[in-house]
Amino acid sequence: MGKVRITVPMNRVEGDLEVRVEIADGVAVDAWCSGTMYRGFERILEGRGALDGLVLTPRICGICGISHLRAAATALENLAGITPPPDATRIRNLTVMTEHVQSDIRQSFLMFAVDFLNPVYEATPLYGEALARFQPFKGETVRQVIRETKKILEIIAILGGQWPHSPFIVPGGLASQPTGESLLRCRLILEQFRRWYERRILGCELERWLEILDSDDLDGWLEEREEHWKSDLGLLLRLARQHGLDRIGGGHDSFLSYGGFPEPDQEKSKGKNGLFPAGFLLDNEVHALDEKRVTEHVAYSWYVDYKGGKHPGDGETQPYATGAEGDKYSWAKAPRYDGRPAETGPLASMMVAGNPLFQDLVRQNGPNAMARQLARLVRPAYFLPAMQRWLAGVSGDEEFYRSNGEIHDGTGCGLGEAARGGLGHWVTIERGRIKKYQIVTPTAWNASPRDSDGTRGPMEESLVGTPVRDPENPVELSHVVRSFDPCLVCTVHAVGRGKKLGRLRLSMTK
Amino acid sequence: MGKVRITVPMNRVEGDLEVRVEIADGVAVDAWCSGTMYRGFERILEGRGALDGLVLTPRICGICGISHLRAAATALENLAGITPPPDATRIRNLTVMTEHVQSDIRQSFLMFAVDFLNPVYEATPLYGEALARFQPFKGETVRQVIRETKKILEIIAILGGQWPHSPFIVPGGLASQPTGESLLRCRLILEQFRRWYERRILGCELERWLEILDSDDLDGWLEEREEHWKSDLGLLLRLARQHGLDRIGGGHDSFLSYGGFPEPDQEKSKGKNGLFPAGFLLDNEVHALDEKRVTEHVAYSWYVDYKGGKHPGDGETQPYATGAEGDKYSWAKAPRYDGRPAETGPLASMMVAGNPLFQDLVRQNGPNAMARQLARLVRPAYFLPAMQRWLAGVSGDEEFYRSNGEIHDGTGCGLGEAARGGLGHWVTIERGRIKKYQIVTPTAWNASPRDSDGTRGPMEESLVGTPVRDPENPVELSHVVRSFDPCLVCTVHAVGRGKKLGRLRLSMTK
Amino acid sequence: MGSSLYWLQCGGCSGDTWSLFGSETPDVVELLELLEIEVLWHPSLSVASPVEHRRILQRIVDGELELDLLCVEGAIIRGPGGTGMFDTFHGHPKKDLVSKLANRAGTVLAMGTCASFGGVPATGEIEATGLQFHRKVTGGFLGENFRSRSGLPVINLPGCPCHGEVMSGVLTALVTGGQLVLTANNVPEQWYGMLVHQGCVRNEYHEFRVEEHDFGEKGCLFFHMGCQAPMTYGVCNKVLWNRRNSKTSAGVPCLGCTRPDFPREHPFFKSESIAGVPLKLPIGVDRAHYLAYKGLAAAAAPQRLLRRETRV
Amino acid sequence: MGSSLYWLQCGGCSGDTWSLFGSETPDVVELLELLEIEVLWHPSLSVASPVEHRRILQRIVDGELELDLLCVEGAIIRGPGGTGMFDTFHGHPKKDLVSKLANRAGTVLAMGTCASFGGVPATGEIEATGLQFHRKVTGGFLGENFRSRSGLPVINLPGCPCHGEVMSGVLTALVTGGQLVLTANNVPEQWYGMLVHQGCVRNEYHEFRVEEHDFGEKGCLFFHMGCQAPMTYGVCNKVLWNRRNSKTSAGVPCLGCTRPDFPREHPFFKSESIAGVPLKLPIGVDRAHYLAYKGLAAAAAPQRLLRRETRV
Repeated sequence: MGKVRITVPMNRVEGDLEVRVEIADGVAVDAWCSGTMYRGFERILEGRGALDGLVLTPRICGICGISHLRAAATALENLAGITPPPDATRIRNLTVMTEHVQSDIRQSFLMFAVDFLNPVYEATPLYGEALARFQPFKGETVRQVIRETKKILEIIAILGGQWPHSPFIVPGGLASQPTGESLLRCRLILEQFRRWYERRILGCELERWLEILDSDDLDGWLEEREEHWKSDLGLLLRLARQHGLDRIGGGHDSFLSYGGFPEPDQEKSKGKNGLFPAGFLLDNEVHALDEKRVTEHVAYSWYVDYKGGKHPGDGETQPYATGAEGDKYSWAKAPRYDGRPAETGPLASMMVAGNPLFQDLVRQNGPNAMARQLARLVRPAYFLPAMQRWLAGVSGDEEFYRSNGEIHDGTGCGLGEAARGGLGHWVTIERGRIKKYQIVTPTAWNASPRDSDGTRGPMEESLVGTPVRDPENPVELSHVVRSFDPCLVCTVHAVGRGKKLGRLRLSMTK
Repeated sequence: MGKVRITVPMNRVEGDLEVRVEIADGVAVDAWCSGTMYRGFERILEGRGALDGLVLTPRICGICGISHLRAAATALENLAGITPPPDATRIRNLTVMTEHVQSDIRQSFLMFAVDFLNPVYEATPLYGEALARFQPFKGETVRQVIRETKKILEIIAILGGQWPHSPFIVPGGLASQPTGESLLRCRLILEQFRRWYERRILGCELERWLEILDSDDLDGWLEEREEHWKSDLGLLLRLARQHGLDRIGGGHDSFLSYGGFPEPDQEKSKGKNGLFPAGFLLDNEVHALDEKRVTEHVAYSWYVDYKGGKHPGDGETQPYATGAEGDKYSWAKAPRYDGRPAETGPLASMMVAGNPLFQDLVRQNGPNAMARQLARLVRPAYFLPAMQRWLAGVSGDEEFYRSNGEIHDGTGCGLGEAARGGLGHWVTIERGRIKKYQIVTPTAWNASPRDSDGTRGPMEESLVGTPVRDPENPVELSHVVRSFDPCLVCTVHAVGRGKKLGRLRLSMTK
Repeated sequence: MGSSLYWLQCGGCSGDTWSLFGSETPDVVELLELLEIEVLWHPSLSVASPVEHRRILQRIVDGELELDLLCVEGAIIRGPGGTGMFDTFHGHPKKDLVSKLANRAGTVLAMGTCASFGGVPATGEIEATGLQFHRKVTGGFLGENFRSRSGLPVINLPGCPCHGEVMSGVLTALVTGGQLVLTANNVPEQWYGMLVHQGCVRNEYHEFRVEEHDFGEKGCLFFHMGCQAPMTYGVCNKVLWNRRNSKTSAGVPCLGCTRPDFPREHPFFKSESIAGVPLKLPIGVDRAHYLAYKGLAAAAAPQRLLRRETRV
Repeated sequence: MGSSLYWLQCGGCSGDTWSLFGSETPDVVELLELLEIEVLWHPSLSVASPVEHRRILQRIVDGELELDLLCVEGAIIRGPGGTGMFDTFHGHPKKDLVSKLANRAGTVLAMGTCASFGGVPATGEIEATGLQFHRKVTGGFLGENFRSRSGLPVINLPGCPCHGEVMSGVLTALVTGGQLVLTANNVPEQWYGMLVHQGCVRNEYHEFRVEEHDFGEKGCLFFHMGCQAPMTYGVCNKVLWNRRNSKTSAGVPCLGCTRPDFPREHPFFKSESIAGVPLKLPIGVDRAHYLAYKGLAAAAAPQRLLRRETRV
């Protein structure tokens, strides 16, 4: 059997992504992830007011705008040396996590689970149940997910005005002081969501879930009660195992997490890293994060070449426009940490945090599509108690904003976890205006093209070795890609100003 | 076995009602309905501004305030000779019916159905199903009813500002002009409610329900499909039959309906009476309604006696305060039509309108608790198409209000159907102020005490002859009383001003 | 944990109950679940038999069953002649039951204006009053010095009816140990710290004094139509009713229904005014300054407002 | 009956999709059911395989499958050099797909400011533009004379993102045969006929010129903080976001995101002003009158506002 190159079906991902895979003898032997849209976002920011990143960068992504908002505010705080008041930190953590939770749940059931309805599975045992729950617009889970994720977002509206896209997080804290009755309402909404998540998604209380410390525990939990077995998580696990998702979708085994949920009282928690700490995990060893080790490569990206990688603060972004792009195939750059590709996202967070269940799952099978998706779907179980704790901890008596006057000139960096993984903003202010703004998104990490060394990005690597029964309907590849929850609306690099751009010839498959 | 007198358990009725029944040999042989609260509402209105009834009379009842509001506006229009513009009539009909629909559904499942959970039924076949659906705060139907009735009330909020208690209906039309986009939103909400009502309550489309023309059809419908059988209506019917509700709760066989849903274009529909026409049904003959034939008696009410009955426009209301009240036992007066008691409410409306199904049901068994409750629960099936028609018919181009300047002196009467039956307001304006205001509520008709001739009120009469297995737990009587959906917050008569009131001694059972 | 709640309806219309049923995220059932409130009794909703109900009452009165939250809806009817027999429960004045329960309750909540200040019934002759206020005057039925077990006076949640989200918010605060800041009227300032006028969609009409003279017009309802929004505390235009709208947004003047003097004597739908200027001005403004400024504001009114070219 | 809908995402953030998911009573799924809309394609939600998807597209383009509603989210990217290759679909410029679909569509809807006027992407160098407007200028990608099958120009529903209830309302109007009144910007006046300022809970601060100078304060955001609410059409303060709130209510200045010139050049969070008076005044006011009146208004400000004694 010869080689075929196919494009993996890519509906239901946020943004514009095309994935090509080469298949030989029923197995994927190579893969290329292409960001197919270039929006030039960072360039738009240049020359604008110092605070304008708060308004503009969230417009990169409608589903994780608050992560951008917080990164933009943090970058300016980093530049200006400001620490927000503890209550502001609590509210920020809360709202960012709220956004994550809605994204995690929506991705799981509006996007990921839908692949289990692929016609190839029609004759398998769980198909009917999957259809009843996960059919777009109709399934019972889908309907509930739409209803309940909408409700939890009310927390953000109450505290920040609206969702999506309100710049209520500002350098120094929050744009306004939440009232006591707003906070009470948020507590109710959060508790209500928690109960729904426990009842419908997990099938058990969070406390029970958090007792699961390895894959045996997971098996035991699944068998323990009908509620576990029948929950949406239970069904998803059974489907994933039935279709072998725990055996596909490996990767480079290097994980990056930016953390970014600082404990509010930084004095007391000095040295500690908050929930889901930042770090880089390589060969089972966690390395402290140093943003200076982040670089971006453009060897396979449609930008004017430079050697090796450059730190985002020094990065250049000139769309390659000579008409002879050679091997270039993506509008995404290739970010690397210490020169290595790194997977980021919920599984990476769990690994860096030393979560015993996910460390065990990866120890046994390596990273895989099931573990990746499981990490996403159960992340709320780890978030929700912290969200409740922070919300309850807001005293309301203290300030939510520390004025810092005008933002002075300088350079700052804001790192934190977005729903899909580590997000970094690098900003330079000069004479009160943005001189330079660089953004490296989580999907830029995961769906990265090859780097200067020709090393594949994590998603590319994870596709290699996947058995593909039917190249016309490569559902296995789709599972793998979706397990990364790719969001390519984030490939937003900047165009060199005043550059005359020639015509690009793109050699896309089909 | 001797006679016992018991008080019928009366939770879950709106307002303050006590019903005493005399039981001999396991059968109720006499009954007394007492309104136990006197609020003196009408007296409050005297001397106030001409329009103040719009604000104050809806405060008589939190669940049917818009019926009062419309009656108050209609009375002033009647006085001033104003006809509201057609679009205003459409909106008024729509909002009044919206309120009825929420009340009908809430009463059915938050109040009426709960009696099927009485411990006496615990061993009967349908108990488990009834519990799963109708248990207060917990049952699936209860939860859905709370959710969906809240949603349909959004129609009133959109058009009138809020529910309960916004005086948006004014003499001459509406307080403001609904916008086109508000009307569109109402259409969606209405259609959404209709679908829920069809799916959950009926188990079939309205059209199918409306094909039911006699009791055979009803039996056929029930057996036709599992959806019918299993719907909330289906279950309620099965429970009602199982427990013999179709054989208890008769009455005087005289029915009163005030109609009150005029077709908007009064020129074209002249002579016609709109949906659910007004009329008085006695001995199978419908008599045209003449408000002059309405009288109120006080022989058994705690008011100073007068002879026979008086028209509300001439009525007096002086609480009887000598301490020697004899047989008096209620704060409700005894309204009579042509000197006769009359049942009012959904069943009465159906009977006066000549609805073949309900005429057949009453022909076979006489009025009964099941027919009465069925009429209430299916009334939305007759309302919803008209509501949709009227809403779609609002042109939006025409006026919603015709100014009539100040209300001049005179007397007016506003009659119309409230959720529980015919509601009448009689108002006299003198020098721009309210001189007199009399209100006869539906529950005053149904829960009326005896009149000057000693004739029982409809609910009292309906209790006589009811078998009572256990006087300690007379659930049969409770079914009968609830089938009238009594709401005694309406017993609101006026106190003579300046009268020194002595102490009342009340001879209540127990 | 978990709190017990007894809901008593006195001289009212049950509108507060139904308003609470309109609350959302959580709805009323979810609210009670989330707060782990056990409803010992609600007249419209409880399934307990009268025998059970009387046993519950007796146990509360005897101190055997702890009552955390007593919610009273409707005014306390004391007539005729102080007997309370205009409103009875099993032949006894309901007001006596109010006393007994209030003396046992952890916290007493007046749900709505009737229970708070007397409301509409207090303007009649049935000797109705609020729990601890009679209209503007402290005292009411329980007396100025009443304190519930928690040491609090009756917490007044006025409104005719009270906004459902306010009731659910205050219940949440009480159950979760939140601190209430009470005003002079014993109203929690957190929910009554803004004017109904704040957030009115007709605010530009108000600012530039573009007036409505009759129903169905567009314009500010304050100058002629008797709108009380600038003199009335309430969240109606911030926390929308039924999550959709508010009276003023629908062209209905604010009735001032959270005020202790509701219903006012002056006819509704008319402003008391002299020479076209309302006698009652927005809370806190100085009359002379206000008049001068409103004159200039009217002169500065943009054409789009004068021509009512707006969807408000 | 029933209408077909194709949702195309171009240079945008999918925020309009997620905003639509926030609509309520009905929610988005119920909306589609009630309106009997068949979603031929939505990039985030459809289950059709790429093969099917391409067949659907081909059938639309060939006129075999009737397309009633084309919803476009995001700006049309024409760069580099007019090729459109900055945004491709299966190797071809997505803009070509826009043309093809628009020419077949019964009605074309621009969901959000990017699709309407170009929005944020149009301020960059990727040659982005709106469907039929380039910022304030008519034309855009499809050209001034474009009309869809229904004879209508592109219906612009600006907002960054567009309010979910606006999208669902306009879809309802179109499907049920309602009449849209379009402004000069081809925006339906019914949903954009009021200012964001109308209904702002900070309206009294605005009226009496009680100003906010920095985040976290209470006061009007117009004078110093760059709030665009009095110059921006939108229902944000009437139809609350997520049925809860609005930016200005949460102390976040209106960004003017429904305006064709969004994002404006001047830095956000700052008002362009001379001597403390904003250069841009509320729509339609006369500068001289306005300044005179605002001076007096500030002098008439009640103490409760000056002291910020309010929960707004």
